Amino acid sequence: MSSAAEGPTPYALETVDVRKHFGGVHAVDGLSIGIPRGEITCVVGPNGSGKSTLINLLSGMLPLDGGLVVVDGVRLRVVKPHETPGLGVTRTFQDVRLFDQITVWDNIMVVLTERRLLPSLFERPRPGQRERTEQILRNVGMWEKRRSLAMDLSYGQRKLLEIGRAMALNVNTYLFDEPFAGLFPQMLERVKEIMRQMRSEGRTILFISHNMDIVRELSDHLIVMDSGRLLTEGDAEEVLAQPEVIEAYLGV
Amino acid sequence: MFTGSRRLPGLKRSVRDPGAFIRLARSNLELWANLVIIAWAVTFAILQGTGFAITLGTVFAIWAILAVSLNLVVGFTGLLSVGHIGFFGIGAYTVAVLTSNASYEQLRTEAIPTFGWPFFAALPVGVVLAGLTAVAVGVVFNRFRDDIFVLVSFGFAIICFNVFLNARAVTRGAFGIHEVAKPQIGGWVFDDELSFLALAVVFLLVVVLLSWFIVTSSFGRVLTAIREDERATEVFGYQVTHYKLTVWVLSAMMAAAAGGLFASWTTFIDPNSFVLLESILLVSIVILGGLATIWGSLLGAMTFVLLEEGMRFVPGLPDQYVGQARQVVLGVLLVLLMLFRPQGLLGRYRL
Amino acid sequence: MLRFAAYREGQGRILAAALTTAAAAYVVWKIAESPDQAVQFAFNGLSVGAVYALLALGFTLVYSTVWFFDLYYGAAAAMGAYGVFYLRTSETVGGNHVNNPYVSAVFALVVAGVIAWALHESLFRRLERRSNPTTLRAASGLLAATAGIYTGFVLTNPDHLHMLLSPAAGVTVAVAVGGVVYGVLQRLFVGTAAAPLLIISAIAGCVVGAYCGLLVAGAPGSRLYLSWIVSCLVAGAVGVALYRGLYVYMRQRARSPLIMLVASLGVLLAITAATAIVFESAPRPLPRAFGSDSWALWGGNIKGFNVFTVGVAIAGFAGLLLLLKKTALGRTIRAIGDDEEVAKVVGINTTVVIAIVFFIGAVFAAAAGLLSGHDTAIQPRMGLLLMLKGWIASVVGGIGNLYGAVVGGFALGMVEQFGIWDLAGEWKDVISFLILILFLSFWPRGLLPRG
Amino acid sequence: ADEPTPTPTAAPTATPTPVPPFKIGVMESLTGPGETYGTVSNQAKQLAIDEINAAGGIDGRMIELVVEDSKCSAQDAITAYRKLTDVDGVKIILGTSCSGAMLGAAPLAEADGVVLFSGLATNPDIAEAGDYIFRTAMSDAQLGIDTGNLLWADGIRTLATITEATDYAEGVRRSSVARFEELGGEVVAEERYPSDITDFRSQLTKLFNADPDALHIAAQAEFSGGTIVKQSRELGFDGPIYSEVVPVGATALEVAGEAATGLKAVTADLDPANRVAQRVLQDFRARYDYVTLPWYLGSAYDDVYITAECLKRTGDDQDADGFRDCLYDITWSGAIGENYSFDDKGEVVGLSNLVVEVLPLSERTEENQGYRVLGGAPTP
Amino acid sequence: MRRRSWLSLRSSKRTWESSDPAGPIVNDMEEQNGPSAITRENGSSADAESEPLDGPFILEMVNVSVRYGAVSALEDASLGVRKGEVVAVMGPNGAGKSTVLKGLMGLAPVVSGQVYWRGERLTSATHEIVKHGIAFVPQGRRLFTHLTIEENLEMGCPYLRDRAEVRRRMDSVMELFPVLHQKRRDLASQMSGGQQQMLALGRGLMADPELLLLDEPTLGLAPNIVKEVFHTIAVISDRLGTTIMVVEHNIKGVLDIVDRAYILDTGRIVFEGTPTAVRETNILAEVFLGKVQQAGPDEQ
Ligand SMILES: Nc1ncnc2c1ncn2[C@@H]1O[C@H](COP(=O)(O)OP(=O)(O)OP(=O)(O)O)[C@@H](O)[C@H]1O
Ligand SMILES: Nc1ncnc2c1ncn2[C@@H]1O[C@H](COP(=O)(O)OP(=O)(O)OP(=O)(O)O)[C@@H](O)[C@H]1O
Ligand SMILES: [Mg+2]
Ligand SMILES: [Mg+2]
Repeated sequence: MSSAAEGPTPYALETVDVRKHFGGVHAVDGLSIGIPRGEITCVVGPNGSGKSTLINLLSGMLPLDGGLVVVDGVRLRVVKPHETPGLGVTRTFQDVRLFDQITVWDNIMVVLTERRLLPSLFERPRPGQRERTEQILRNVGMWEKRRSLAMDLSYGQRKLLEIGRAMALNVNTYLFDEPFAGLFPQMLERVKEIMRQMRSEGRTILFISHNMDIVRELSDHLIVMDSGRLLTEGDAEEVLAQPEVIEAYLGV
Repeated sequence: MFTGSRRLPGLKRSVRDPGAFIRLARSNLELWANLVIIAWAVTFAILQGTGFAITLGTVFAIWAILAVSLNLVVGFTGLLSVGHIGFFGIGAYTVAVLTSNASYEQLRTEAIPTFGWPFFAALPVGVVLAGLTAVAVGVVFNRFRDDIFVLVSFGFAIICFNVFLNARAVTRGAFGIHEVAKPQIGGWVFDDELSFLALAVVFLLVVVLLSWFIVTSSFGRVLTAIREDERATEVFGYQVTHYKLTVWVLSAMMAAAAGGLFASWTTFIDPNSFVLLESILLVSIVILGGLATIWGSLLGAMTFVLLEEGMRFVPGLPDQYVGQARQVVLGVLLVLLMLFRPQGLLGRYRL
Repeated sequence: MLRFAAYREGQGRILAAALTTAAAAYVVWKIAESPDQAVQFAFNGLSVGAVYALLALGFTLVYSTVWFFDLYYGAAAAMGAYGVFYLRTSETVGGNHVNNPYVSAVFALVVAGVIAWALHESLFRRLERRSNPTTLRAASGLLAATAGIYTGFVLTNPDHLHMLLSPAAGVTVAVAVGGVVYGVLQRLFVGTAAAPLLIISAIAGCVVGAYCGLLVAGAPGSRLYLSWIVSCLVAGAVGVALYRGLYVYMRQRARSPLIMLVASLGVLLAITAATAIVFESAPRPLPRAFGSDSWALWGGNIKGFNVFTVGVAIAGFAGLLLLLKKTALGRTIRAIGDDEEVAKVVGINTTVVIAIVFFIGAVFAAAAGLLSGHDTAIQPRMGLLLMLKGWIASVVGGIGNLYGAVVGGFALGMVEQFGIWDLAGEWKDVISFLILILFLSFWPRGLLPRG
Repeated sequence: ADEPTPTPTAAPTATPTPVPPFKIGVMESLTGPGETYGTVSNQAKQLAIDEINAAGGIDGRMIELVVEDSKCSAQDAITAYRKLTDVDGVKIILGTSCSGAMLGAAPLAEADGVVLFSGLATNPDIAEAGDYIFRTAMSDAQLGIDTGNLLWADGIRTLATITEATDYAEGVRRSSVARFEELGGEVVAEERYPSDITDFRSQLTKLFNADPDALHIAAQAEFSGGTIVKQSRELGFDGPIYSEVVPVGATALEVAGEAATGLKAVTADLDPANRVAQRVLQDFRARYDYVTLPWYLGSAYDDVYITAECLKRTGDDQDADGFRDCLYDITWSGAIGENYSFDDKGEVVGLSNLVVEVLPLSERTEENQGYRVLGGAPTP
Repeated sequence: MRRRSWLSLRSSKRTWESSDPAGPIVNDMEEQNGPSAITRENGSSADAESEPLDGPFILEMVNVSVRYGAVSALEDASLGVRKGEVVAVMGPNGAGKSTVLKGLMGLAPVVSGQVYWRGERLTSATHEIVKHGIAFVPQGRRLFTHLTIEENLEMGCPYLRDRAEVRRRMDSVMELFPVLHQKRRDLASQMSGGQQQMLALGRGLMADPELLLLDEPTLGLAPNIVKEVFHTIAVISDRLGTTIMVVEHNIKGVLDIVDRAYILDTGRIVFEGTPTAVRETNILAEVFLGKVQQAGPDEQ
């Protein structure tokens, strides 16, 4: 946590004793972690250890059953999804969720437009927005597909588009749920590049991945979860060398 | 927006692939639909004489306002509402109650207070009232989605009908309200058919322009995003409920304006004009024309009116079956459309 | 046990609990005030609730398999009722026959088509490798044509229903009895060779079947009840035909269930209007069935027929429950409800299974329609109204849950009655929809949500 | 009129005529809530028109009826009206069979100077609808007064009413109850029902819980009238039931069956001694194989003959004013009564209602319509 | 003789519940090698490469084109699998890999071309194809979410009447993925993504297929499970001769276990060869670069 923290805390996001259960399953069970500002944090853990649930809680897609989420020092008991971008947080989904029946282009444009009701009625696409959209689409390699409907894309293309859509939202903290799953190696490179660039712009990234190479390569900070709890955290190489992590997650 | 350029590769490919050629022909269906329906309307008008054509024109304008406004909700926002007729009714009843000057002194019928307002004073009240109702209803309905939304909107239509029928102190229940005033600007009264048609068309134009303004704005794009994935839209900072509520209210207000026109046009209204079936037919029109396209709604309304009135002239069809036969045709049309062209005659967006 | 879907915030749950308590208190107070009326309301609620429950059962079954609201379901209810009317006009009011050769021909064609398809899917598929496809096609065509002509005969000669249907009844009973006997024998004499058991059960089946056939043939009074069966089967066949002829193609391409919803809306509109053309749009009564006299009981009056309806609803529920939970077919149906494509991938002929589901659903709807028709009356628009009720009941109960469907059906029946205790009766629909909307606001997934 | 030629749209009969026929518009509720009335009325008109044409028309000119469906709704009546006037160019319209539809079209007719002449619309408001609006149907006002008197005379002091939510039924209920309360009676419970329901048990349960002396049914559809009677008995109600017109229609009585026995109703009925009436009923039955609503059937039948008479006098089917004046002048004797005429509001005068009581099922025949006539309505 | 089944992998602790003649034979084999003996890391694929399988394709796709509306997802693709082979299908996102598998299973709109199974044309509907002994595990772990895990597994062989056989297969699957045994009465929807993937794989195995089509079997799985899955694939193929066709992005992992690989790009097959060839030619990078060049100008 050596990064130059500008805010009151070195963390862009914090959870304090966050809990979520589904029936009898404690998906997230008293988790307290901090996501350092301006760094890439990776969350790993066995399947079903509550990683996606964590992101769902942080982004307000699921109501908290207990605990607090601290965004930029703001303590929240209830996270409302539509308020998260205002707090500087956005996300992607493990099961990609796009606006299927509108074009790739509009999928990005939606994110760029005015949030207030009345002004949005009077807003038409501005050159700035167009340029930004083009830039993003080129960045994720979807420029040539801009006129297709999002539902006609393949799995990986959808994934890229979703990342692009999140990028379009100019916020400080990005939560990526398995952004690398199902991507072709060279696409992986591109996404990695995107993430590095985001970091260099001082943004905070939290991502989930099961790809250890990427985790080692990319993450400044690694969080390992197991059955909804924090197993361990710290530097990637060190953490991944710990025996309990190997036992719970990596396998021999 | 990009239709032209999308076709080009198809043309190239059609040289070596006959299938592509068929697809190309089929993709011009929109053009054909336009041509056929407009030609049909013109022929009809010529054959039946101007008097009747004017009447039909007015009916069309009213239905078209309804269809365009409903399309905002169904086509653009993805809320399949079957309750639109309720707002139509609210507009109609408000205008009727406020403008009617009929004397109901006789013992046998229910008397309601009369106000005798001019049409243009009553109409805004009806529109606002429908808007307020829409706010109240929308706040509750915002919770519902998809099938459940369809169900509760069914409920709304039925509740509205029952209120019109049973709130006798205001609506005179089944007796209906007579002598609804004709619109009047200064000394100019729109009491002949032609001027009323002109007025209705002006209303229609306003509604179309307004809708067009809405759907081409950023607001409109957010609506389509909501249609696709409400939760994901929220994550991008849109207070989805507000958007849905706004478009719902706007659409309700347009429908109420149509209702006011309707009341004034017929000069008499009773609850039978606001039954659930009409609402279902209205949804059919919107789907028939095409979701998320304004011009499609106009075409859908046109088709509907032509079907309804055209049926009267089908040889060998006994008069008592005209209404039902129209429903049969409409039903079969819907089935065929869903089978071969689920986006409707003109639409892009599929249900 | 009631499991309430977690509602967002605590206040909501408190509010909901308060409302529920208030409603319960109100009802208790009312009951104490006038027990006689309460009993009568309960009886009324029970008899309409049974119809709603039947509707909700079929509705929920179809819905949770194909995930779209098949509005044909409403038309099926009307068809069940009008089928009885069509076949038994000679016993109904007005007396003028509506027997229409076109209508009969349409249904004969539908039945023939469905039979041809069923044969193709079952026999043809299995024998494909062993025999000549042309022969098979000819054979199934012949069989289907025979079935169609038979159906046409039945529909055009309703006065001889008992004669015409006695062979069919006999064969059905024979097969059923034979099957049951065989099953029992197999359990009793484990290890015995199959042949003797088969012969014994075949003989038993034939004897009982023949007796039943004779019984039916000699009892013109059975015509009414035979017409029930015929109209249920025909409504079911139309359901299958619609699925096979329309929905299959739509489902192959469709991205959203709303497409099928709208298409079935078209079907409902067309069938309702066609019904109104053939039978006129005014309401009609159905002929008197048994149990039309009312009994005084605990200060209320109830008809025997209503009790019978309740029985049918419960039997339908039990049957469906057994089917879904205990049989392989049921498991398959549930699997298709989860993911049809994967069901195909694991080797299920989903088209056939879904067709069966549609058949069952339509039969339930038709049964509900004709029972309510006997209880009160029929009219072309009854389909839409009944469907709405079935829909509400299944939503209230929790879509996809059979227990919920029954609970929802009876609950709706009761709410309709008790809801207007202090209000004028014309607000009945308003009350029930308001309660529905209120209920959905707090329990969006119904009383007993699925899974 | 013996040849059974059920032509749906009236075509002039076989003999070719050099002169074009008189064109008369007809608006009937062929579908919708007023279907039974509309259909009967339409059929009676066809019967009459075929008779007239078979007898050589009016001085050799045939009459042609152009029929449109007004669906018992104001809006559809307006479109139908426009179609008749604009496309077919008629100036005289017979119809419509529903008061609501009539009131919808009336202002237009009044403004255009087109005669609207109905045999079935009974709403009192129609009296005020204008100069060109006529009817042979009696206004509900009188019907209600007669019922009120009857109830009181029969010793009924507390009443429960169930009313179909239609203009006709509401109107009848209001006038009956007004008279009944004027005489000192009390309405202890009242319920209404929308036209499309078939299950009245919850409403009836509530009514009977108020323990009234009698039940009063105001129904527009025969079917619902009959069903209410049936369901009342099923729910164990054994007090007297009163009503007007509809629940003693043929269909209603069949629906109700034995339950209807003893039901009393105030209704207009064809006089058994009226030879025209009996002949019309006979011919109607011969042609259509059923009879329902005999009085309304006769009324529609008379309308056509009155129209023919006035056409004879004016000799022009475009002369609506002449036709109107003719109607004000005319005194007619036909199926529904002797020497009746129209007052200055276009209301029929010279007809009156009867009280009837339904017979047990075993005694009902086609001839007695299922009831016996008790005589004119009592006056207190 | 009954062909060898992957089921023989089950440990010998459990007893056979039916008098299946294959039982003892398989059992014997197991005892020879023991479950631990089949644990085989990367090295073993080299064996497969050194002696490439020969002979006719049991499944062959000839000039198949698939089109979704205006989008051409597969153009004139021809490929085949030999008995006992493990074949990978690789390529960038949207190249049409899933489409190949769907085309084989009759789930994609094939506009031209044929599929042959053992030399006969495969024309039947999906559910019939399954009965030929082909099992498909679709991309994105599609499960019967309202069925329990046990029921899900049973659905893998819905038409198998022999209860004992079903039981036995299920035991074997659960042994492979113990978590499934733990949660066997839970609904499938209550499992995490990785657990669901295991279940999907297990369901495919329940069919005891001759040819197993896997669409990204390791998508979203934890590394230990990924290893296990690859291992299982290798074992199933190697020991039991089950033919496998697998779509994978995890190139490193998959190249170690396959005999051959096809590489797709924008709907065309651009390369076919052994893993060594793939590594040597660096074809994957080329494909990707080619795509980048294509993407420069607009596709108008
Ligand atoms: N909607 C839900 N209902 C019930 N249980 C759920 C739900 N969502 C998740 N769970 C349970 O919560 C636990 C954590 O799930 P989660 O999806 O967060 O895991 P994950 O760490 O993202 O796993 P994976 O790496 O496989 O995606 C799992 O045991 C799962 O069964
Ligand atoms: N249902 C569909 N409608 C239209 N186009 C489709 C559809 N499914 C796939 N496509 C298109 O077909 C092409 C191939 O898709 P496919 O799913 O086979 O890709 P893939 O190679 O499996 O990619 P990934 O690795 O991302 O899963 C893509 O360009 C995609 O956009
Ligand atoms: Mg996850
Ligand atoms: Mg794929």
